[in-house]
Amino acid sequence: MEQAKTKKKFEFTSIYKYSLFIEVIIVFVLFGILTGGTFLSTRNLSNLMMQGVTCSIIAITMTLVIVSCNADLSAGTALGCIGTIAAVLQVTKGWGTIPTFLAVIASCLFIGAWHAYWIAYKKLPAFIVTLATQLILKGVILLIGNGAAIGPVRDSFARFGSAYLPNFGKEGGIHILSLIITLAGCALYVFLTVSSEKKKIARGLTAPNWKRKIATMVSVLALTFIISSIFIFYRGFPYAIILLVIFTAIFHFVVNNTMFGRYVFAIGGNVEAAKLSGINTERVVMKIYMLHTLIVGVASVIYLGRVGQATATAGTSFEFTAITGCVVGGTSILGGRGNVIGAVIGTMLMASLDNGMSLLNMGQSSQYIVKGLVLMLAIAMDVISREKKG
Amino acid sequence: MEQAKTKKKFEFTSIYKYSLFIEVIIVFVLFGILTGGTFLSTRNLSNLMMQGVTCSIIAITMTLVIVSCNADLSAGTALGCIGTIAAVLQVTKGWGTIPTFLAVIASCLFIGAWHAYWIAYKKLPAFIVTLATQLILKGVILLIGNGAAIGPVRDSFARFGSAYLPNFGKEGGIHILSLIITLAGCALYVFLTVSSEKKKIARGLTAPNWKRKIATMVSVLALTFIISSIFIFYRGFPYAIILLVIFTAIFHFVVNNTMFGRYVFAIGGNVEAAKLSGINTERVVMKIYMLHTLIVGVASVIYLGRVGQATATAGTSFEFTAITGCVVGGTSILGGRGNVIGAVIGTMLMASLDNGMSLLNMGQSSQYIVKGLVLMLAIAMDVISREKKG
Amino acid sequence: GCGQEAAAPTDGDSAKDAPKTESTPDAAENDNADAKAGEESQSDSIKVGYSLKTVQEERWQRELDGCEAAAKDLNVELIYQVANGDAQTQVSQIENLITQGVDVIMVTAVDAGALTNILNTAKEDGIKILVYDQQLENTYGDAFVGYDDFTNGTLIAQELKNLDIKGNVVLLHGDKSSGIEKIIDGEKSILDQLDVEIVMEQYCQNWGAEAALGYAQNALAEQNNDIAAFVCMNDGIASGTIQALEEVGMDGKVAVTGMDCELTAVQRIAKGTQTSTLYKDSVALSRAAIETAVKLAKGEAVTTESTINFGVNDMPHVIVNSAVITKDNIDSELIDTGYYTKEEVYAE
Amino acid sequence: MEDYILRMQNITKEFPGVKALDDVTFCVKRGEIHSLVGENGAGKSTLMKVLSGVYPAGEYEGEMYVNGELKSYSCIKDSEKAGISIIYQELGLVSTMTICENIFLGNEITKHGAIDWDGENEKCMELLQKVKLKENPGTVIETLGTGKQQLIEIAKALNKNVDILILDEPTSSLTETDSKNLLELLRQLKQSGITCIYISHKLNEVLDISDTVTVLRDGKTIVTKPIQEVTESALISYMVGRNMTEVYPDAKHTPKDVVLEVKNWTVPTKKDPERYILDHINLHVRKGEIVGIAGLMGAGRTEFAMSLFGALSEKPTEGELYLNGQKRERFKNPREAIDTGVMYLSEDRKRYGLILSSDLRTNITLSSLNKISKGGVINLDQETEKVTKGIRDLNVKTPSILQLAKNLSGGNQQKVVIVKALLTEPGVLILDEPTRGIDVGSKYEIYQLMHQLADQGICIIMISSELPEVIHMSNRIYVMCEGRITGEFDTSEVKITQEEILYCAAGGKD
Ligand SMILES: Nc1ncnc2c1ncn2[C@@H]1O[C@H](COP(=O)(O)OP(=O)(O)OP(=O)(O)O)[C@@H](O)[C@H]1O
Ligand SMILES: Nc1ncnc2c1ncn2[C@@H]1O[C@H](COP(=O)(O)OP(=O)(O)OP(=O)(O)O)[C@@H](O)[C@H]1O
Ligand SMILES: [Mg+2]
Ligand SMILES: [Mg+2]
Repeated sequence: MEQAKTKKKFEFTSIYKYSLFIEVIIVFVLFGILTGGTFLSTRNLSNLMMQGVTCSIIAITMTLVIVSCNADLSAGTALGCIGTIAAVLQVTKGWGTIPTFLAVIASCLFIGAWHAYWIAYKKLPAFIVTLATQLILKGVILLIGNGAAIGPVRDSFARFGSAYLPNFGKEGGIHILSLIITLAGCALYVFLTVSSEKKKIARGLTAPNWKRKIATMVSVLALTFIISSIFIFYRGFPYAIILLVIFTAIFHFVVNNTMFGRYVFAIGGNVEAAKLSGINTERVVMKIYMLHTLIVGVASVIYLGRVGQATATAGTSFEFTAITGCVVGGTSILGGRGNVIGAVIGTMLMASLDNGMSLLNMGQSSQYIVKGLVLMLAIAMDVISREKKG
Repeated sequence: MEQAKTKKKFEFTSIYKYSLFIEVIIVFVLFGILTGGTFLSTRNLSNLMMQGVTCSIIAITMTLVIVSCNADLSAGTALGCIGTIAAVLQVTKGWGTIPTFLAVIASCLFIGAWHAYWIAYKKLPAFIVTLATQLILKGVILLIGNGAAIGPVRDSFARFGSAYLPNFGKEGGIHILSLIITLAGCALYVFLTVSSEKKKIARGLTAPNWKRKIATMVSVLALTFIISSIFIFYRGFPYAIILLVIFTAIFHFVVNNTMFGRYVFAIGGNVEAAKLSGINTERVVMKIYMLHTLIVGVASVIYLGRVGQATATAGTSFEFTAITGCVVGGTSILGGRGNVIGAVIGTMLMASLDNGMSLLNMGQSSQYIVKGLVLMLAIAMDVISREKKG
Repeated sequence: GCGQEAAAPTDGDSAKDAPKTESTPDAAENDNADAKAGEESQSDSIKVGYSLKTVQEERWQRELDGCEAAAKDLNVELIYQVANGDAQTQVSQIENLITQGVDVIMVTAVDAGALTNILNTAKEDGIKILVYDQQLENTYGDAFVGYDDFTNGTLIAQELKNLDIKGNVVLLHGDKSSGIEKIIDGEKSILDQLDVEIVMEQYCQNWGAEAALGYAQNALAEQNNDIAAFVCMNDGIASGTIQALEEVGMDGKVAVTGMDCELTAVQRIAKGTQTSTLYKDSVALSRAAIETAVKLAKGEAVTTESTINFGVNDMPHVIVNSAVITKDNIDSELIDTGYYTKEEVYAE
Repeated sequence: MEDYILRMQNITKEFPGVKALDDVTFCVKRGEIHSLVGENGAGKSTLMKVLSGVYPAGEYEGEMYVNGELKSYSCIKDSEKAGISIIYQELGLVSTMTICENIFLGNEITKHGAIDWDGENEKCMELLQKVKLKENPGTVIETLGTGKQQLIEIAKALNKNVDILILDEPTSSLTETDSKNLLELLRQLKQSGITCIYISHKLNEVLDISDTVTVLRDGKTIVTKPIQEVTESALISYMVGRNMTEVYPDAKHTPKDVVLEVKNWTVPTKKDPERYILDHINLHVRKGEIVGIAGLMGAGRTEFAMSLFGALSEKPTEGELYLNGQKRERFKNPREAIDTGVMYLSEDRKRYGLILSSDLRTNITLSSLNKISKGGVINLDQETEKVTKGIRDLNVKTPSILQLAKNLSGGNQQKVVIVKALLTEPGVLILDEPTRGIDVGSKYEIYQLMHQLADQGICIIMISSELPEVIHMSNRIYVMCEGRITGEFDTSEVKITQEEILYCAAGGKD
């Protein structure tokens, strides 16, 4: 019986994971064929990742927000507002890069605290509070930016959004530093996995099943290499992607291995139970919003670097892209369930759609319709795969 | 003890009701003073109501959607799409008004059925399904309308959005027909209330407390007269407002007095329990979406009449205005609680804000900020008043 | 084309001076003193309501500033409303302008087709309607002040002809729904004469730089950098495009056109990364608009050489010229006229 | 003076319109098992919530001394720090999380700031063993039945560093065997020096395990006595405020024709059609009889009832249904069942029985709206009338029919659900654990009601884990084990013993 249970769990997990992968594969193969390979060129894939990076970063912490049964409709506007503040400071006021960063952090914390105060402590519905913030921030953007495009920001600032890792010695189109980083990352992964597994076996928590474990590891490594090679064979890792990977890893860890992460899920699953378990739910929700706005700040800096200037409409509806990505990636809109990596992949999937359809030079109306249908498909597959579980 | 409860209950109810009224009164008095009376002119109030009418109508059934723990992000785009279809049929294809209406109803039913199928029967999350529909409908609008404005629609069609009740004999600026309708409505109200109260007392369900009952009735009548006089002294009731009032009344009744209404709330409160109580939850959710899209269709016809032709951006983000209105009017975004009249008043309140601020010619940024803050205030008052309840 | 001729009566050298002059054809009739005196007594009561679509782009903020300045000069009371890109809001706001008793409504439409009824209502109330810059569809108006969209389209593309561009061209437009078809027609009318192939044509959401950046990247990837020119419908879109070009080290090597003459765009032209932009003299435009509004309010005839029709009636078209700005004429067109200062444009 | 680990003095706590605690004094000696009994709504849970800091200082009046120190908690963590750990009456688990995560929620084992998964898993298995639950720590809570969830709650409480362990009706959803295990566990804990406060409506358990007992009635302390000085009947009379001679009312039924019969009712699992949730079940009920279904936790009794009612997501592949001797199609959904006169009352009233956020009136008529409506329009007067009558008949303690369901005490909620079921005018009434968490007084009322209904010709199927209840109340008893019927007894002929039933419940093997 115990055995059966474990098996069940495993099967479910894999089917569930597959659903997202299947979608990704379908989309990639289809676009690959339709664009005659252009879509799958390292160059385009690198572009694609950069096109999706801003929203993917927002999706990381949006996952936490949604999992905890909250919402953030202000993320996109906050991105625009923070970007405008940064641009005004840099361009109009001539501040240096470091002070500008500090100002960005300060603004993030301020917005985060504002949300935390009303949502966590005053218990106002997150949906409405963040909608109100969206309006207020739109006003602030117009107030300080006066509707004009403000730019360009300095190179030292723009780097995060547009530059690539420096390279020492490019051998036959291979970006050495990126390769080294990839290898180091893989080695770390293998080491951590093996040692934790060994420990588990030593404690008698799992039966030794190295075959399966190794199969999993090999596929993870293969995937990592495929994705990394996109960059290694093109121009190396962009800083933005490195930030995305780092934050995804951090938050994946936080979600799965820290008390904070667990509390987030507990609050989303059953607030009352969480409270009765002695969790200071207010403080956890506060932390969620603080972290979230900081990550939005990071996205803002990347966006600003990428686009080069701040405009009044920057970031409009990014929150929707991020929320969509989260849900496509397996986060339940009703809270309590979700995962960071899925959210990032989901957001990237939606970015691939945009990218592929524009490569095909599809008309406006078909683009909307296809995107809507794919969204339906993604969510349907997710639901079906989840049903299989029970 | 029983007595104490009832009293408390009454107090709570009034505080709760007050919170929305207090907001309305604050807004009206403030704008009245600031605009030197222009805001309160019958003409402006009539305009205001017409400005808010489309979204208010959507808010009526949006309440049901939200109460049942669902969502509709496609309402605005659906409005636009239905409008475009109607306009194309009328203008490009030269259909008559009646066939066009039938086509509108058919499209509504189709969209409603599409939502019902995925949300009610296939159990996909409403948030994502309607978001996907939004995208698809945007595509459809561009497909059939090609991004151009299509119009003007015939007068017989446009009447619902722009015309006023005909009048026979306007006496000194008084619209007789409207006056008669108002009086008839009031009489009906008094009759129904008194007779139901009498019946209750006869059955011993309530202690006779005519004083309070009469006080309530007088205030309701007074309010009705104030609102009606806006129209009576201007150009009479617009058809659109009549439709709004009729639908509000119908759905208020449906929510409070029919099985369907009960079921909607039960599903929002606890789906599992609702199912075991013998409620066919799928069918109820289906009905909700069917009714909702029909109402969106009504709003679409009104909008089309008001604007005169269909355009590609028509309806954009109306769903947000409607959702906001619902929440301001006391509907819980988490489902299970809400009321139709509140939603309509809430939506009108938000429309008053726009109207008042534009009369004051306020700057753009201040308008955003004020609107955001008022939204916060409204929701805060609602939450506080609810907390008072204990 | 015709735009330049229309402005000709004002000044001899239209190509050069158009931007800095008040280009209402009738402006020459009244000498300044007369106009001032006449208006001071009468325009006391003139109230112009301006409903514009957005101020989230630099250009419209400038238009608004220009109108306010002109209104102050002419002693007209100007009240304005911004619709934030929402057609329904615009309808409401125009209603509110009517409520406030304006004599003339000046309107820059969010959506070319959404104002039919409300402007009819305004007309019935005896209010004059001045359509400002953005053309309408199936709608009544008393006068149109603005550029000629088709001409603007041709001007944007003209620069490619001047540079004798051959090969692949990418067209990046603004939002599909905002009545930009005439501009596109203009662009294509010139492109048809060239030896080019349009390899991509996309509409950028919100006229946004980010969307443009993505499309440009995709176009470059798809064509293997073999693109000769990007025809961008405004400077925001151009900025995104140039960002994509920078990424592949091709900035300055590919022609990129723009429109609206934003400061950052002019800086890029000075730097050589952007090829051209369209200088639409907001001062002239807004001044012409206010002057025409005053005429309408007073019931004077607005006489122009050309008329325009939005599907309901012919109305006078007060055309204001736009000028192509390239590296060569920044100084003469922009700095000398005081539109931008040298420091602003050439700041590092 | 005696060594009191806890002294609560003059505690008064009011909810809007309800005085839940009225000047209560409650003292617990160190190292004892102290039982707290009283009718539904007497204020037991409320008192414990005051003690554990759910209602922080300021929301109640009175003083509280733990280890002689005056305490005023501002949150739950404070009371945990003082060594107080509580298992709440309502399940306090996060259903989307795993067993392990739930057990350590709020008390994670960490290593360098990160959660020590292995450590937690290891400890979790230990705890699960302690409460004799065979489940994988990684199992998600929502896939478990209520009984197992209760055990997990206990494991969760044991994990904390406790001086005073409070158990608010821990055995209400446990079967006899599991209850016994739990009581054994409590004795062990007592040995190790932990003080227990034990709330239960099962008086035999109370008499069995406690050292001292305190009775609450209507928010007031009635008596505190050493267990040796009280008898069951004395306890009952303290609780209900009058003398009650017996726990089970006497009644004789004369069953008539068979009303409902199922044959070969078989439901396979979704994943594996070879494995059965319900395995060829044969069962019948006669008009006017009470049929009991006994069994251990997870025997599939609830699943059978749900399946019959058309509410189980797994559909039967086989099985005939006969109503009044006529074969008919299986119910496709609850509506069909209800319309045909078969009503099911869930064991989990909060999750499946009530709309907690709605008022009583709405809840009560939810299943029977078609009876008081014309053309879909509800006759509100008739509704109010029916509801008021139902509430009066079953003696539901509530200030008004507009009270929200969540504000009632557990027992009263159960009565509300029963009223709701009766309004559908059922011919067959399936009661799943109808007396779970209900005080003796109310139980007696419910039993009486069952007899009355049976006399009126209603067939009653009672699923219950309380063997005495099954034995006393039923005319016939079916025993289930692992989805099969493993025994059938007729109580009218011979006296059935608990052992006989248990033997079948364990599969007839032990
Ligand atoms: N949150 C609340 N709001 C209003 N009234 C409440 C609330 N919680 C409890 N009550 C009321 O307080 C009284 C005591 O309830 P409590 O839950 O303490 O009873 P109990 O003795 O635990 O009953 P049971 O045996 O049924 O669990 C009841 O009348 C109940 O209705
Ligand atoms: N929602 C569910 N998902 C998966 N398994 C479940 C679910 N509900 C119950 N089970 C399992 O099905 C089996 C039968 O449970 P069921 O609730 O029918 O038993 P029961 O005899 O009524 O016991 P109880 O006394 O707990 O009510 C148990 O092993 C239980 O763990
Ligand atoms: Mg209790
Ligand atoms: Mg059960």
